[in-house]
This record gives sequence, structure tokens and C-alpha cells, in this order.
Amino acid sequence: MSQSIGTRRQLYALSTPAVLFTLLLIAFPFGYTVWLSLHEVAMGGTPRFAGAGNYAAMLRDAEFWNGLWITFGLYLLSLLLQLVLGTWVALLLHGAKRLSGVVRTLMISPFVLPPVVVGMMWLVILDPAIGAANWLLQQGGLPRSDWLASPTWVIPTVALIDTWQWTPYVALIVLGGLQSLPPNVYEAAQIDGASRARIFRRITLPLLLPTLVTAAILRSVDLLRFFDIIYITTQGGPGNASNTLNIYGFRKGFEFFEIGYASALMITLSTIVLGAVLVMTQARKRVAW
Amino acid sequence: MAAIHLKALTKHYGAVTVIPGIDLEIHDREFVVFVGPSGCGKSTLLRIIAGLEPIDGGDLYIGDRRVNDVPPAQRDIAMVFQDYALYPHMSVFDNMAFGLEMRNTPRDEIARRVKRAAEQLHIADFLDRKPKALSGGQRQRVAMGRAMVRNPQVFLFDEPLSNLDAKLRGEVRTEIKALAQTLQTTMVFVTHDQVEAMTMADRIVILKGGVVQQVGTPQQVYNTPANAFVAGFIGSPTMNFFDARCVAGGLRLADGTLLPLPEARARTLGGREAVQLGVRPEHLRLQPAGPGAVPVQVRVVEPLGSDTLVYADVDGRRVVARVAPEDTPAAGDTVHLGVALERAHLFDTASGLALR
Amino acid sequence: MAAIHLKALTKHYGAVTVIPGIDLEIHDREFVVFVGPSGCGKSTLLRIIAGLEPIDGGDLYIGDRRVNDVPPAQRDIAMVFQDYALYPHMSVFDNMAFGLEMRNTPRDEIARRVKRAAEQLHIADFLDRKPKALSGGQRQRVAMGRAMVRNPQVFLFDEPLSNLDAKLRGEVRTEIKALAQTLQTTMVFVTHDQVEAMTMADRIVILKGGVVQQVGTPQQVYNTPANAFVAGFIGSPTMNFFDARCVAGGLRLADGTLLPLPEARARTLGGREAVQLGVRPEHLRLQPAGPGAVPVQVRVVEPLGSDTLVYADVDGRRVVARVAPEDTPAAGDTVHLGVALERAHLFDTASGLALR
Amino acid sequence: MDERWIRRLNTLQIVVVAVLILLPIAWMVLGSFKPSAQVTAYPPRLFFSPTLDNYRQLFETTPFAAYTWNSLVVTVGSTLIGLLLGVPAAFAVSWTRITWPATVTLLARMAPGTLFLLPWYLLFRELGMVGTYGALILTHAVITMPIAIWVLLPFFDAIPRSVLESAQVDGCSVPRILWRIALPLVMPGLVVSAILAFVFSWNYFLFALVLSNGDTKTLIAASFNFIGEGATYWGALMAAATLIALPPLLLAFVVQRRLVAGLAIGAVKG
Amino acid sequence: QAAPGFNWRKHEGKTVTFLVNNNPIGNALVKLKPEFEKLTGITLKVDGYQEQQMRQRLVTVMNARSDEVDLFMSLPSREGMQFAKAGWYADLNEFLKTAVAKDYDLKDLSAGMVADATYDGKVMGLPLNVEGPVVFYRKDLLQKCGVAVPRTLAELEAGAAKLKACDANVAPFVSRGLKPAAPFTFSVFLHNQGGSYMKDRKSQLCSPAGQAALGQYSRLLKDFGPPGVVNYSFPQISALYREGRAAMAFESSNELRNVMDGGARLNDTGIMPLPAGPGGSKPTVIGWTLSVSAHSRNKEAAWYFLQWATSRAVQEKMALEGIAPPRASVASDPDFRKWIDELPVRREWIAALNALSQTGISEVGYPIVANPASREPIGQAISELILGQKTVAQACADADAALNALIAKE
Ligand SMILES: Nc1ncnc2c1ncn2[C@@H]1O[C@H](COP(=O)(O)OP(=O)(O)OP(=O)(O)O)[C@@H](O)[C@H]1O
Ligand SMILES: Nc1ncnc2c1ncn2[C@@H]1O[C@H](COP(=O)(O)OP(=O)(O)OP(=O)(O)O)[C@@H](O)[C@H]1O
Ligand SMILES: [Mg+2]
Ligand SMILES: [Mg+2]
Repeated sequence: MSQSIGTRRQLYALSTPAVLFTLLLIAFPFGYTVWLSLHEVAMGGTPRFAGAGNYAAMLRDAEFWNGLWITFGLYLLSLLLQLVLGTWVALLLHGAKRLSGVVRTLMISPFVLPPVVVGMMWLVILDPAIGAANWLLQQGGLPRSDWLASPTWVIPTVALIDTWQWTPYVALIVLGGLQSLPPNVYEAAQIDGASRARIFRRITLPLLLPTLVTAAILRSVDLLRFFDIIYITTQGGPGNASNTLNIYGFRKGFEFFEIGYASALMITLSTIVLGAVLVMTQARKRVAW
Repeated sequence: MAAIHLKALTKHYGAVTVIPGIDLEIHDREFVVFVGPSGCGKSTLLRIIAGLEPIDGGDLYIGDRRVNDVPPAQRDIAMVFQDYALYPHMSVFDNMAFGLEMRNTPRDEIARRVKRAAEQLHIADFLDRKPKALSGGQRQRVAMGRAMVRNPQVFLFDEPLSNLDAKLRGEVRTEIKALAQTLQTTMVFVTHDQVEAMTMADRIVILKGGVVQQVGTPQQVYNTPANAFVAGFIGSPTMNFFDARCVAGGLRLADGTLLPLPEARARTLGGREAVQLGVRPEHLRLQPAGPGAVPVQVRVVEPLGSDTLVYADVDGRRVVARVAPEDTPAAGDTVHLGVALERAHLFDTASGLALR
Repeated sequence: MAAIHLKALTKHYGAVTVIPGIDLEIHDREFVVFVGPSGCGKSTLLRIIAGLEPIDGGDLYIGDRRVNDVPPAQRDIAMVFQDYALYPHMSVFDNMAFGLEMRNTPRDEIARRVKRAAEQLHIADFLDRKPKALSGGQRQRVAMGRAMVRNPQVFLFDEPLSNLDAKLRGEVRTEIKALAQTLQTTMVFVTHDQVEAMTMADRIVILKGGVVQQVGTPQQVYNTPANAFVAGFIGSPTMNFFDARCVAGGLRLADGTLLPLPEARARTLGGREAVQLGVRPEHLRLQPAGPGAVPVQVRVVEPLGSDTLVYADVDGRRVVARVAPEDTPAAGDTVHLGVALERAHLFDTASGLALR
Repeated sequence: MDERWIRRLNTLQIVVVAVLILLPIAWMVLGSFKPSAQVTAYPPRLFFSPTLDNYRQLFETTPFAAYTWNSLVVTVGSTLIGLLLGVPAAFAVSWTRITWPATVTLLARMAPGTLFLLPWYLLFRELGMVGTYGALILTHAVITMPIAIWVLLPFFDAIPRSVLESAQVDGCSVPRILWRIALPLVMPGLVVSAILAFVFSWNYFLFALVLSNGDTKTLIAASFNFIGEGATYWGALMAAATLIALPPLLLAFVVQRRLVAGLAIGAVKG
Repeated sequence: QAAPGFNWRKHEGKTVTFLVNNNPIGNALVKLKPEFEKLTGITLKVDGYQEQQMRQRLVTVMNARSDEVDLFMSLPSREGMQFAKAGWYADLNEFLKTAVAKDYDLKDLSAGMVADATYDGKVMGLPLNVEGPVVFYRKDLLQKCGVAVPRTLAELEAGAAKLKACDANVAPFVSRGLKPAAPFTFSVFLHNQGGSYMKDRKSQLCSPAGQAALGQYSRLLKDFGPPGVVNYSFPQISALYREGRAAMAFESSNELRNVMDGGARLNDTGIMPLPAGPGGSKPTVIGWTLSVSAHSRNKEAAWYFLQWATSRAVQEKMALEGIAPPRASVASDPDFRKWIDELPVRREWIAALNALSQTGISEVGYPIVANPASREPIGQAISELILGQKTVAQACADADAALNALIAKE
């Protein structure tokens, strides 16, 4: 954009190793999986070329479409929750400069926990019969809930668990963004007579947008491939109410050993994620200042 | 109703005392210009008035209200920041409109005002651009425009024209004056430009190290500076100072030249032995050799077009005379400088106070 | 060896053409000042010379080397940025030392040079502070000092003194000139200050919309401006322009006043019907009523101390005369302005070119 | 509204958030001191006689120290590589505003992790690296690097261009600008990205599943071992989780001062 | 039929890698590793993972035809046919003829289980344990509510109804509702109802017996199970029962330890096979087998471990850890008997397991190569019925359609 050619060359030299490293490591896996997805693979036998057969089968597979909608629903719900709450928590932390280090550290602790533990933990807490969550609800005189066992509530519940775990992560990223905003702009806004709420809406939020999009990108790549929590708690159930594409693909591949079809699912999912990321990187350019 | 009153106001940054204690009254609808050397606390004062800096001691009143603890947003002030502080994510239009929007001005009224200010400042072509895509002077004009569209109790301008060319600066100066007349608002203006200070101010406040040296109309501070600092600071090129001994019949300069002093002036010396003689460059004239003329060798000649500056050394000090371009001597020439003593100033050597 | 040569150089920002094609030669060791209205491309040119902006067309030579593709770090240039661009995380000392460090200057040599520059710029007291804790002018001086410690092939200064008071500015100006003389380096200087331009430049380059209007010594551009734009831009207050019709025996102004024109001047008109007459404020004088005197009503009087500016309207245009403070009329007075026609300039109405 | 009330309201909100975040964590930590059967007790037991049995069991049945060491080697290694490759890339992407290199590095995060298992196993077997730290560090760097890049991008974006340019004029090569100018200015960002990269690598188990062997198995891969038909060791699982979470939390605590430092920017004009 | 010149130390100095499931069976075996190494001089490298992870690793390693793993555990009832077809198991017949120790008694191992791991006449694995779903029930609660220990499925259902009316805080009956896990317990209902999964290569869920089983199983869970039972698998079931919140739990025999953890259920629990139905009592019995990888480069050394692990001496020791032995002779081991007699519940447990071994079959899901995939529609139908989303007829029809397609693909 605005560097001389010499400078530009030096800058390319800085980003090349990262790109090369990635390409070196992922070229083969992607190529191999694409290849597999074009074959019918029986375990132990020789793969038979099937053209787009796996993909065609996928488009006819009701479970695929079900998984697609679940994936998108869970994705949008979780992303929205996490961005909103993450920004809120970041603003709180940003404002509370004197908060003790221990509390500050503990507040980001959920995403430090291993996903398997988070899953198991919530499995117990949310058990409709003997879980602490329903016990608390009952103490509060509220109706119990079936949480993960209800086909209607399983996705919101999983989204809540994920939000509990990953909101601090978003908050951490947003907090960083908050700290690198130009301070003099706030003085100008105060002079211009803007209230707190309006400063937030008109100054902080737009200035923060690139950071928020970044957080959204980082969350999207994980959320669209939603796996751990569901795998540990419901394995796609009840019924297939939480059978995300990634869960479905995994089970096809590693539990039912349909490797060709699973590869097609994985390639499709990767393409979807790539699409989402591309859309968001464009958005990121749009909101840059 | 929008007079500004600073009472024994003090300000420190950590261990650094920037304002050791200032008392100042700015009247309603007055146009006050702050001048002073770089780092003397002008911006700090503006920021204190705006409410952006906490006060360490004393009181600040705007109108009748003590505003020490009033947040900036409630002070109804418009300000041009020395570093512009434009909103990087907003277009020029939005930058200028923001303050009005915050005050719920109707859309069309905003558009009208922004357009007018943009035309006055010659930035109407850039209304859709982000600040990033503007030149330094254009940014400064946006900052200016942001204040000019408003109708606040007080305007604060922190060197708002420093990056504009002379012509544009002249135009904008006129617009600001017109604004001051139309809106009848109190204005506080910081500038390093002598012309700006002299032409715009109702009163000039000269600061040094956070301390007020003199407050007065432009004519007062120019013609009757309170002390040598003010005399040296106001006027460009700067006033020439000579050490002089008081002798019978006048002042004797270090090189022996005797300048005859009128009886009335001599009385102000109050029996001092030595004084400082201050002479503005335009009050030194080239004249033929003779009594009262100081012979000097010309060091540097700076033709400015409209006049020419002639530099020479007298008694180890550089002096400068402003002469008509036609009279220009060449560097190395020996010329004789006459002093228009009736226009010269006398200062106490120790305190620097004007003797009058 | 450090001449700078711009050949048919062009530059766009997206759809905006900033430099439509410039040819310019800056000689080795020359002190060149760029002036021009805000937004005319001065900073862009400096940035191109520094290598910070890619060139869209044409060539740039520094010395004998085509540097179109040479990164800034290898051009051996020192630059003062219009927005300072100080390193926020470094102390003033480190800010100034950084460029020397990068060139592996020995520690003690760095300390020596930084200290000297800091003293010249009166920032020796702040060497340990971070830029954030400095006033605007102090920051600008640090930016200046960062360049002054260096000994590069070329110095580029982008309005380096705009935030300094007149006195300091005068001092620093002197230091820069001394530096230019000591280091014998090529210097390119952007300023809006007429005095700076006139006093420092070997040659002045006047730009408008990225196009060179005139290149010449200060005297040349002041006394023989190439066109009406240059004439209007150089000089402060700005030159007065009158529409005039060429009649036998002289020029007739719109209000009917006939100004007698010497035979020699009249010949330069080349039979034109109408021309523009340009008269600098100091070449308008108050005179008694009589032939060749334009009667005007005084609108505004601006006493600057050393002189007084008198504004009046002639034929719908504002004119300004610079008069001695003693002669000051009052606003509303009717006075007669005489034109020093031998000093006046004539321009072609359509092209603006000077007629000479 | 009064400043004081705003502050109180803030405090209240922080308390609410902290409780919501910390309640489950407290439940987990308490669980690690309960006998397994009591972890799932109903109603939940607040009062119990704490036991260290779970921790004892942990250290007796699993080579916990060895796994911790493996995790540390892999995580520190991949975090360093991630930062080493990612920081310059983020800097370049931010400066040029050309985003595709950053997008490319994210590719590995766009595919389900399981996609890589077999191909990488084949690849690293070919290289004779299965079961070595090297394979784990390299594959984990594919996770850490894009995080470092993307988290740092907004921080680099916040550095005024002219500061970088002035360093160029001062004779600084681009890599040196990164080192001397940009990095100090994005220190808080570096800290955030280092923490995040560390956590992600620390908690990632899928690649270790096939690329490590018994000797290089990571802590997180081992943590699954407490769940299973026939014996779900709830207490031990909670104890393991507590211990596993400790190193990243310690890291976060040690550097948290830096997290709130804010950028030093603000000393430039325009 | 001991091989002549068999020498335990023949492969001294070699290393074999054992991909082990970190379940109690694998753990008990691994505990004895020093004895094996001392006996043979072979180094045993243990690579342990939780079940799903182990499977994931195994699939990767075997698909890569890697020799990294020499020995692994698998469930013939689930993946045996698939692995055999893929050629991952080494044929053990040759070793059984030529390389067995004198005292190794193949016949003593449960014949059914060996048969389950035999494909095309080739023995591809030998059993490490026996297990199967059994009913854990609360004697005290049944008594309190006046419910006799059920002897038929109908009585079970009636008893559940009585329990429900008697104590609202306790779930009368609980078993697996989680889709992938449910076929394990459901199979017993199907078989006891007199049904079977497949006849003439057609899925039989809509047969009267199939519908009866689906209906009954889902009814029991829906009406008498705890809320959220649709997500229940072993961890929740054990916890629920242990907490005294279930009167009857139909769960794997392996869960004994979990259920007894904390000691609350030690004295009020009875254990029995699932009561008989119209089709009699055909309990499910399965077990983990140990196999040698076809890609191993140390097949014989690996076989040595396999042989050692399935030997009577070792299985006796594992039995003392609570691993139900696939060897009949272990039952008479005095140490084991003593262990059994320590607690009454252990006695009932081993009795139930004996019943399983004697009458049980190993069919869980469809006897086709894609057995794991075949479990999906079964679980799906059960989930839908528990959630009340379909009628039995609809659910079985949908499942049959999916399953017939799957069968047809073979
Ligand atoms: N990114 C951009 N996109 C479009 N136009 C731009 C961009 N950057 C600069 N310009 C325009 O280029 C022109 C030249 O800018 P430059 O900064 O060189 O002006 P300048 O002569 O230094 O002005 P000033 O005296 O105000 O600093 C200006 O009119 C500016 O609006
Ligand atoms: N954070 C700080 N810590 C210490 N000293 C400070 C800090 N901020 C400002 N100062 C000092 O306070 C003094 C007043 O600064 P101020 O910005 O008001 O000066 P100014 O009169 O506006 O100067 P200029 O004309 O250069 O803009 C300066 O000497 C400056 O160095
Ligand atoms: Mg200032
Ligand atoms: Mg500029």
C-alpha cells in the first residue's frame, strides 16, 4: 500500500517463513484428504476412485443437512454471546485498574481448563437428576431443566457451556484492543459532549471493531468445528439434536470407519470455515481505521 | 455568564510543578490570547479549563459555577487540540458533525453548519475522507472545523493554525474573528504567531513557567511591556537589549556611545547606576556617522522582501535592525545605527521590571 | 554527490493525483525550501525523497544513484516528520540517539552529539522523559534534535518549527543555518513561515497542486514572481490585486482612477485590453487626495506593533496596506491610497503569467 | 449519574461476573479434594472432610511428572516457534495491510483436527519423527502461530505508521524496526498472544494422540485416562484438571501486570 | 499339545509395544508387566489410552500399516469383523500350534469368546475378560415397596410402576439412553423378547419382537427413568445408582467397582441377569480380546505376551482385581473364591456373570462388518422413542430402512 518497493520486499521476507511453514505442514494432509474424499475407501483394501460420489451422497444425506444447520445455529448463538459478553467483561476489567492480580487471573481461568474436564464437569453439574444446576434452581424455587437431555435446549446449553469457557478468551483479546486505542480521541469526545454510553457506541465500539472481528475470526474457526464439549457430553444427542458436522465427520471416520465419506465431510467443513474466514477478513479490512 | 476565573490554581505532573499558582480572570465574550515560550504551560491551562486535567489546588469557575469537579462533557466547551485528536474512524464530515450530534442538533442543521465551516476552511472537497488521507494542514483544519461548527460557552484553541500557510491563516483568522463577533463567546487562543496574537486578542496573557508576566491589550503589551521578558517575547524580530550606564545627560553604552535621555525619562531611572536598554529592530535606523550613532559591522543581511533585517554585533551581543529593502547594506559593511530613544524601553537590570 | 534529481515523477493516492509529474533538481549542498498551500504535496515530496512512498512514475536520483527502489534505511537521510513520529517508548535521549546507534556510532560520541543538540534546542532538561510527558513544542524540538544529531547526505525538514515561539524559532533557525554551513549537506525544508523561507533558502520552490510554479532565490520569487499565484503566495500580508484596463497613458482601475504607466512598462502589456495589477501592501501608501490616489473607506485597522495593517475595500475586493504605526487612520475614515507603480506587478488576466 | 455510583455499579458487575466464572471452577477444585463418589453426590456437598487421596492416586497411577515435562517441552517449544514465526508475520501483515498470509496460516485451524491425523502420521513416520518431541512441537506450532499472528494484528495496527517510517529514516532495517520499535510497543499484545498460544498448545491433545508414544505423551492426553467404563475416577479427574490448569494460570498471573499496562502510544501528533 | 522346545526366553531383548485400553482390564494387565518382562526378557512398552482415543490411535496406526503397535485390545462384538476384514489381526493359529507353553490351556478359555474372535477359521485374538449388562437392584427399596425381585420382563415393568408410586425420589429403572451406548443394553431386551437383529439379510426391528423390545425398553426409560436419561451412559447410571436415586440399574458388570465406590451400596444391592422375556433369557456377554497386529515385526514375541496374558496364572491375578475371568478354571481358584466370599454382592455378581457366560451371546448390533455403524439407527430409534418424537412403528420402520441400506452395502 504505502511502502517503497525495497521495504515491501523486506516485509515479505518476514511473513514468508510463517506461510511456508504452514504450507509445508498442511499441503500433504489437505491433498491426501481431498484424494481420499474422491475415493471409496474400505479399511485395509485399496481405495476405489469414486469421483464426486462421496460428495453427491453427502448432499443426499439428511444427517449432513441436519449437521449443517446445527453447526450454524450453534456457531451464531455462541459467537454472538461470546462477543457481547467478552466485550462487556473486557470493559469491566479495563475500568477496574486496581483489581487484584489473582482475581484478574482467575477471571480468565475457564479457557485454561482442558476441554475434556470442562465437558465432564458440566456433565455432572447439568445432570437433570443429580446435577448441582438443577439443585440450585430448585433451591431458588425455579423449575428444573433437562439441559443437555432436551433436544430443544441441548444447543443453547452447549452454547452456554462454551460461552462460559471462552468468554474470558474473547475478553482478553478485546482488553488488549481497548488498551491500544488512541487516548486523545477520548478527550476530544468528552469535549464534544458525548455521554459514556455514546462514547462507547460511537467511539470505542467502532475503534474496537477490527479487534472484535479478529476475535470473531479466532472463535469462528473453533466454533464452526465444534467438537470437544459435545463429544464428551452428548456425542451428538439426544437423537441427533447436537450432531454438528465435525462430530458427524469424526464418528463416520473413526467409529464407523467410512473414511472416504468422512473425508468429504471434513473437506466440506474446512471449505465452510474458510469461507467464513474470508468473509470476515474482508469485513476486517472494511472496518479498519 | 461564561467568564472564566482561575483562583490560586496549581498543577503538578508528578514532581514537576507546571503551574505554581495562577490567578486570572477572563471576561465573558472576551478574546484572550495566551502566549509564552514552548513548555510554559499554555496547553496545560487550556486542558484544565476544559476539564481534561485534574487540578491540584485552587479553584476554577466558568460563569458563576465552580467546575473543579465537573466533567468535560458538561462544561459546554469547544476545543482545538494541539495534536488535533481527530476521530480516526470517522470521515471529515462525521468528525465535524460529532459534537453537534451529541447535542441532538437536527440533521439538516448539522449538515448546514458543517458545510459552511468546511467551505470557510477550504476542506469541503474532503468531507468524505478519513483523517488518514489528509495532509497535516488539512487535518488541522478539520480540528478547527470541529470547533467552529459548535456554539459553546467557551472556545479553546491550542495553536490551531500552526500548520497553515500564511494566506490561509489570514483567511481563517478572519473567520475566527467573525465567529467571535457573531457568537459572542468567550475565546481562549494559544498561538506562537505574533501577528495572530496582536490582531486577534482583546487581551494578551504572557506566561512564563506557568506564571503570568503581563495581561493587557496588544498595544499595551507591545508598547508598555511590564518587564524585559515580555518586551523580548513580544515583537518579531525580538527586541534588542543593551547594557547601559546612567550618566549625566543620558545613557552610555558599553562601546562608549552616549545616548541623550530626555529629562522626564531620566527621572524614571531613580538613581540606578546601570540599566537595560531595550530597542525594537524597527527603532534602530541606519544613519550617517555622528553622535548617538553606534558604529557596527554588518554580520548578516536577511532580506524578507518587504523589509530587510540587518544583524550586527554590539558589545558581544547580536542586534538586529529592520530597515527598508532599499537601504540594504552588504554583510561586512560598517554602518551606523541610530536609536529612536523616545521609543526605547528601560528595564531594571536585576529584576527586569520596566522603568517608566 | 548528494544532489537530488526528480525526473517526471508522478504520485497518486488511489484516484487522487497528488503529483502529476514533477521535474526538479536540487543541487548538492543546497538549502531548498518548499512552500505552497496546505495540501499541495510538500510532505508527499519529502516522503518520496525519503523513500517512504512508492513512486508511480518517473525517476528519483540521489547523487548519481537511481533510488526508486532503495529502501529508506539505505538512503542516508535525516528527516523531521510533520507529526514528529517520536518513539513513544523511548526517552528523549534515546529518541535522539537511535539514528546514531543504528549507524554504530560509538557511545560517547552519541552522548556528546545528543547533548549538544539538546542544548541548542533547550531540551537538555528533559532527556530522561518520555515524549508523552512533553509539551507540543518540546516534542517538536525532540523531532528536530533527532535529525540534528545526524550527519546524513540529505536533511528533510517538514515544518519543523511550526509549534515554537518566535524567539526560539529564531534561535533554531540560526542553528539550522549553522548546521547547513558546517555539514555542507543538502537540505530540503518545508515551511509556512515566510520569514523562514526568505531567510534560510538558497532557493525557494513554490508548489501548487503538485506542480512547480517557480524556483528561484528568495529575492527572485519575491521581486519577480513568475505568476500571480507566486506573487500572491509569497509575502505577508498577501499582495493586493486590482483589475485594470489598459488605456493610453496608463492603467485605469475599476473605480476610474488612472495610474500613469512608464513607456517601458506599457510595452510589456503587448496590446492586452485588461491586466491584473499586483501591489504589495507596503507599496500602497496613504497620501493626500489627488490624481492616481484611490479613495477608500478604512474597514479594519490591525496594529501589529511594528507596523499597522489597514484594510479597505476597493471594487468589492479587500485590499491591505502596511503603514507605519504612527500614520494609523481609524476604521471608517476615508483615506487615499497611492500605488508605488514602479514596484507594482502586472499579470495576464487569463494565464496569470507575469508581464515583464 | 454520579461517578461514585458508576464505580459501585462496575464493582457489582465484576462481582457478578466473577461469581459466574468462578463457581464451576470452585466446584472443580473442591471436587479434587473429595472422594470420587462424593463428586457426583446429590445434593452437592459443601462440607466434607477433604482428602488428598485423589492427588496421591494421580501421582501413583500416572507418571504425572514425566507427562508434565513432556507437556512443558512441547508447549514451550511450539509457543516459541509460533511466536518466532508469527510475530514477524503479524508485523508484516499489519504494515502492508495484505492479509492473505495471515489467512493462510489459519488454514490449519480451519480443518477438523482429525483430518490431519493419518496424513501427519504418515508424514512424520516417513521422517522418522513419530514419538519425538519434534513432531509434536511442529504440529502444535501450526496451532500457536495463527493465534500469535491474529492476536497481535490489532496491536501492530495501533502503532502509528509514521513511527515506523521514522525508524526507517533513522537507518533501521525492517527486522530491526520490529525488534527495537514495534515489539516494545506491542508488549501487552505479545503477552496476550503468548498466553493464548501457550494455553492452546497445552490443551491440545489430538495430535499427541497419534504423534507421541508412551514416552512423549502429554499431560492433557493423559487426562482422559480417568474417564472410562468400569472406573470413572471423578476425584482424580478434578485433581488432574486442577493441576493441568495451574501452569498456564501461573504464567498468566506472572505476566498479568503486563496485560493491563496499555500501550505507550499517545505521544504523537495527528 | 505343547510345542516342543518352547522357550519363554526365546525373544529375550526384543521390545513389543502394547496399545492398551486404560480400562480396569488393561490396567490390571499392565500392572503385571514386570512379571512378564522378568519371565521372557522381552521389554513391554505400554501405550495406554482411554477407549475412544485408543481406537482413534489404532485406526491411524493401522491404516498407515505401521509396525509401531505390536499388540492391541479390541472388542470382537463391535469391530472384530471390520478389523479382520481390513487384515489388521495376525493369524494366531500357527502360533497356537507351534509356540505354546506346556501348561497353556486353550480349551479352558470360554469357547464362545474364542469363537467370536475367530474369522474364517483363523483365531485372531484371545479373550481377556467377560462382561455384560446386569441388573443392579436395591433389595431394601424393593422390599419397602413390596416389589418382588422380578423374574420376567413383564414383572420388571410392573415392579417399576409400583416403585414409582411408592417412592417419588427414586428412579425405578435406569439404563443407557445415549444413542451410541444404548444398543449394548437394548440387545438383551431384544433377545429376551425373542427377537433378533437380522434375518435373511433383512433388519428385524419391526418384527413383533423387535417392536416389543423397542417399546418396552424406551417405555421403561421414559416412564421410569430419571429425567435426562436420553443422555445416560455408564458414568451417569453408576452415579445415579450409587447416590441411591435409582432402584434398578441395567448396566455393564464392569461398573461394580464404580457402583460400590464410597460404600453406600455395599449392603443393599443385589445383582442378576436381566429377567427372561417371551424369548427366554439370552443375556449379552462380550469381552475384550488381545490381538497381535498384522503389521508387527515381532509377531512371535508379541504372541508370547498374548499367550502369557491369557494364561491361567495371569488371569487368576487379574480376577483378584475384579476382572471377570474368561477361564472357567479360575473360578475354582482358592484365592479368587476367597475374594468373592468377602462380600455378598461379589457373590451375586460372579453368579450373574457365570449365567451370562453360560447362556449369553455376543450379538450387539448387526452381525455385519459395519457393526459399529449399525448401532447408530438402533440408538436413534431408542432416543426418538424416549423423547416421544415417534411411535414405535415409525421409529422401527425408519431404523429398518437405514439398516437395510447398510446391510445391502456389504
Ligand atoms: N491516502 C490519501 N488518499 C487520498 N489523498 C491523499 C492521501 N494522503 C494524502 N492525500 C492528499 O495528498 C495531498 C498532498 O498531501 P501532502 O501531505 O503532501 O500535503 P502538504 O503539502 O504537506 O500539506 P500540509 O501543508 O497541509 O502539510 C493532499 O491534498 C492530501 O489530501
Ligand atoms: N506528564 C508530564 N510529566 C512531567 N512534565 C510534564 C508532563 N506533561 C507536561 N509536562 C511539562 O509541563 C510543561 C507544560 O506543558 P504544556 O504542554 O502546557 O506546554 P505549552 O505551553 O503548551 O508548550 P508548547 O507551546 O510547547 O505546546 C512542559 O514543560 C512539559 O514538559
Ligand atoms: Mg502546547
Ligand atoms: Mg505536510
